[in-house]
Amino acid sequence: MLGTGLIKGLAVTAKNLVGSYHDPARYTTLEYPEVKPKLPEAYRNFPFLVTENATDPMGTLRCVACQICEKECPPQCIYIEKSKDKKPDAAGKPQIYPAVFAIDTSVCMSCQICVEVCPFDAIKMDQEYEIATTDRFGALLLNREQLAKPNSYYHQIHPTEAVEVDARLAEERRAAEEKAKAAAAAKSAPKSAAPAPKPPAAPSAEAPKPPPAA
Amino acid sequence: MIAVAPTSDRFLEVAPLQLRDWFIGLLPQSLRWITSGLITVVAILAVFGLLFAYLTLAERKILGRVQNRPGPNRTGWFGLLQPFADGVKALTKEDVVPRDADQVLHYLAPVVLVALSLLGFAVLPFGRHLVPVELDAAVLYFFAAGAATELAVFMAGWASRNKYSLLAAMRALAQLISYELPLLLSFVPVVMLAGTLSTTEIVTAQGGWTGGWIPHWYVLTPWGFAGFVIFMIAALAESNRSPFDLPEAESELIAGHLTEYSGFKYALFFMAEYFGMCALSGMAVTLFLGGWQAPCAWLEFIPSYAWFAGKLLVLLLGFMWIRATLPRLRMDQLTRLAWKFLVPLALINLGTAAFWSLTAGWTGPLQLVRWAVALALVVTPFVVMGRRLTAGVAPRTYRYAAS
Amino acid sequence: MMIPALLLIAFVILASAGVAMVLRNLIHSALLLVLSWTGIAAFYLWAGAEFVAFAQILVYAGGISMVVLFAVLLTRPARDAELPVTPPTVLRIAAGLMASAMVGSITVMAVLTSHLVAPASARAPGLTVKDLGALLAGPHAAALLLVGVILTVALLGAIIIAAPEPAPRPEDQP
Amino acid sequence: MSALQLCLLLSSGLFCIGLTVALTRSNAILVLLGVELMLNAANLNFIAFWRFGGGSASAGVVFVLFSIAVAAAEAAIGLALVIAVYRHQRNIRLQEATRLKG
Repeated sequence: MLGTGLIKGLAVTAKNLVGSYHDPARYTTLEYPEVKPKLPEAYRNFPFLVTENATDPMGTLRCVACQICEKECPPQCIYIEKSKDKKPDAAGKPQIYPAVFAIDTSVCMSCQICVEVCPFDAIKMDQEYEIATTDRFGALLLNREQLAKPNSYYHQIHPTEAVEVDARLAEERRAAEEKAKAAAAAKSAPKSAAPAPKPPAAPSAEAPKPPPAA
Repeated sequence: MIAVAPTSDRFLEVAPLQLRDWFIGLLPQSLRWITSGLITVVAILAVFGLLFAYLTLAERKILGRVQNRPGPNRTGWFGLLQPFADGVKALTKEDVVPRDADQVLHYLAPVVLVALSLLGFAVLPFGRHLVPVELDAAVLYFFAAGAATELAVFMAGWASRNKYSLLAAMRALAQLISYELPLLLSFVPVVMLAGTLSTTEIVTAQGGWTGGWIPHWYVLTPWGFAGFVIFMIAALAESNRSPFDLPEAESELIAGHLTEYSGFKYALFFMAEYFGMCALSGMAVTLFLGGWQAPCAWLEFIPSYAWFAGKLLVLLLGFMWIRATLPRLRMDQLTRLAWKFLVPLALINLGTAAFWSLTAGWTGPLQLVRWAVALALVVTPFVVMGRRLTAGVAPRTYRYAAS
Repeated sequence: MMIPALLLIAFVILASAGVAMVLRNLIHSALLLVLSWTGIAAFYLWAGAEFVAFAQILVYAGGISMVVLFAVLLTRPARDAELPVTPPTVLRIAAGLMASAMVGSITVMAVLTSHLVAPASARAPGLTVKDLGALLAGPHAAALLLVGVILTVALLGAIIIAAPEPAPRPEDQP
Repeated sequence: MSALQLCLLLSSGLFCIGLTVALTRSNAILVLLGVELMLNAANLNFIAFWRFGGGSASAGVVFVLFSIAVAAAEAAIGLALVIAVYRHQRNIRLQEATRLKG
């Protein structure tokens, strides 16, 4: 009969109106500045640099300034200058490090290609979304100090992915050590310094897990 | 202002009048007559102005709650200061007038609209003793004043010299012509049964209770209920409210006749929309819901104007509920609904009311026959014509991409 | 009190009607005519014919004005062209003015020279809505029915006249 | 001058305006509006005589009501004709509406 559909519709809205007062499922809006939304784990927007140690961020950057990401970046928003000297990394080996590492977030298109090409798991995607600023040029160009964030933070925002990365890195390190040990045992020659971790299989394992939301 | 002799002299009933009389008594004789009228006007403006302010807030809150969000809640406690913030914003905004606009009409349209939409309040009986103007043909006056409002909408749309505004103006005219008819026809049975066009007498005719519990409101009769529903549908269309807000279709006509208005003139249009809604709801309360009469005998201790206000608010909330639910009609659907459905139903309803009036003397088991016949006269045309209206329109099915 | 009010109302009626008729903008003319019709309703109120006044507003300001405006909008030649008001020829203006001046002078002279018995009482003859209803349904019932028939026929006729012609069927073509 | 005479003068003035318009303008809508004005002038007379005529007959008011109803019918038919004319010759100048054939 004419009108039953109208009444059904009215019932739906009335249920929602009343339900919004007692049923959290019917009142899904968060009052943003006070209540922050819980982001899905797969959420990502801009890259950051992973450091091993929160107390000495500049000393323990995973980045070795190989400049692959700079070359791969489609909008070319990454700028890297290699250091002239070498510093010991987290494992204690001397490495080249980025003297300048800058990302222009106003140009970045959040494609995540830098993350996928990085052979050292040194650059990852962040979840920081409150990046509005009144300074159009300076504040959106992030430098090394602003980009560096500790591994613990990475664990916080992408837990499953970070565990995988850590496990893989530990595995690689162990394999490299074993290889070095074997080489040392085989040759027992003193020429076994700088076993740069270059197992060719490593980057292929980089493909990130499909987002859990799917 | 008041011609009714007080029949009920309880303190709360007469308090507003006594307050006014006390104040007028302080003035010199020559000023009393004009002050008495002015106080009425100021009281109506103040009450309905404030009601307008909080209706906008209530509407936004209700729409928000229906859509799983809280609505305005930042300005003041629970957003209670929001209307005033909006008012300040509207007042301080720049008033932009298009260069090619018809300057005079563009300026006049909102003013005329608000003035016309306020006229209707003059004859509404707000309480037992609270009738601003007693008129013999009050109902006719009310609808004559209401019929002219769409002229202002037309002026706004035409003066803006904007094609969307002009489309809105034409839509507004077509809509008014279409819905004036069911609106007028739907209350003719009330006039027939009450035998008067005066609003106070129509309310008086609905007084009394059966057994102290069931009020004699017209909405509780078969023809009265049908008339009430038709009246409310037509009132929705006349006050340009969703789902009949075609003149102001913000998604197709970029707000239609309001496109070229900004600042306080824009606020005036909104004020007029809410005033029109309040006036029509007040008329519906008067004609069908027993005006200021209490629903039960023992509830009469509550003053009459409180009952009127309560019924008015219920109807206004109904308006908002409908706005939150129903999508906008298409132009052809709008006019088809009016001409092919509401007008014939209203005409048949006239016959039903005539039958009801002729069989007023039936008692005992004949009373049941009377109810059955009247109900059949209301329900059968509704079902038959509803079927014709929706013939060929299958329930819409949706196909989603396979996930 | 009565006479000044009448003069004011007369001024509104005549001024708005007169200005409406010389304006080149058809929409302005129509809106001014609505004002004039409203002034006539005010005259009815002044004379004490409440019901007629409200009926006048309802029919003229609410109904006829809408139809007129609709017709104006539907018959506009182009979007930006001025509304279709072609200047009449001098001869026609002169002839028309002369004719109406003659009619006007005759009526005005008739009014001024006739011995109208104007009653001194300023009291309007009482006519409530109930009386009016009784009159319409009693002595004038036949006329009321006829008016109803006329309105229905007029409505149907208007629809038929204004309805677009159906597309010619191929078998109708020679 | 009595109020009745003023009313009659008002109505004759209105009638003259309507007549002038109906005779001089060539726009069909304006001509129709002129005719409406003349009808209204007649209505004014009915009310004036009802008010000041001294008699108790209420036929004046009833007549005006019928007249308003007929005016509404006239306006509807007239404007339908205007639209029909417009559809044929793409304008509404009355001088050009000389053919009966559609």
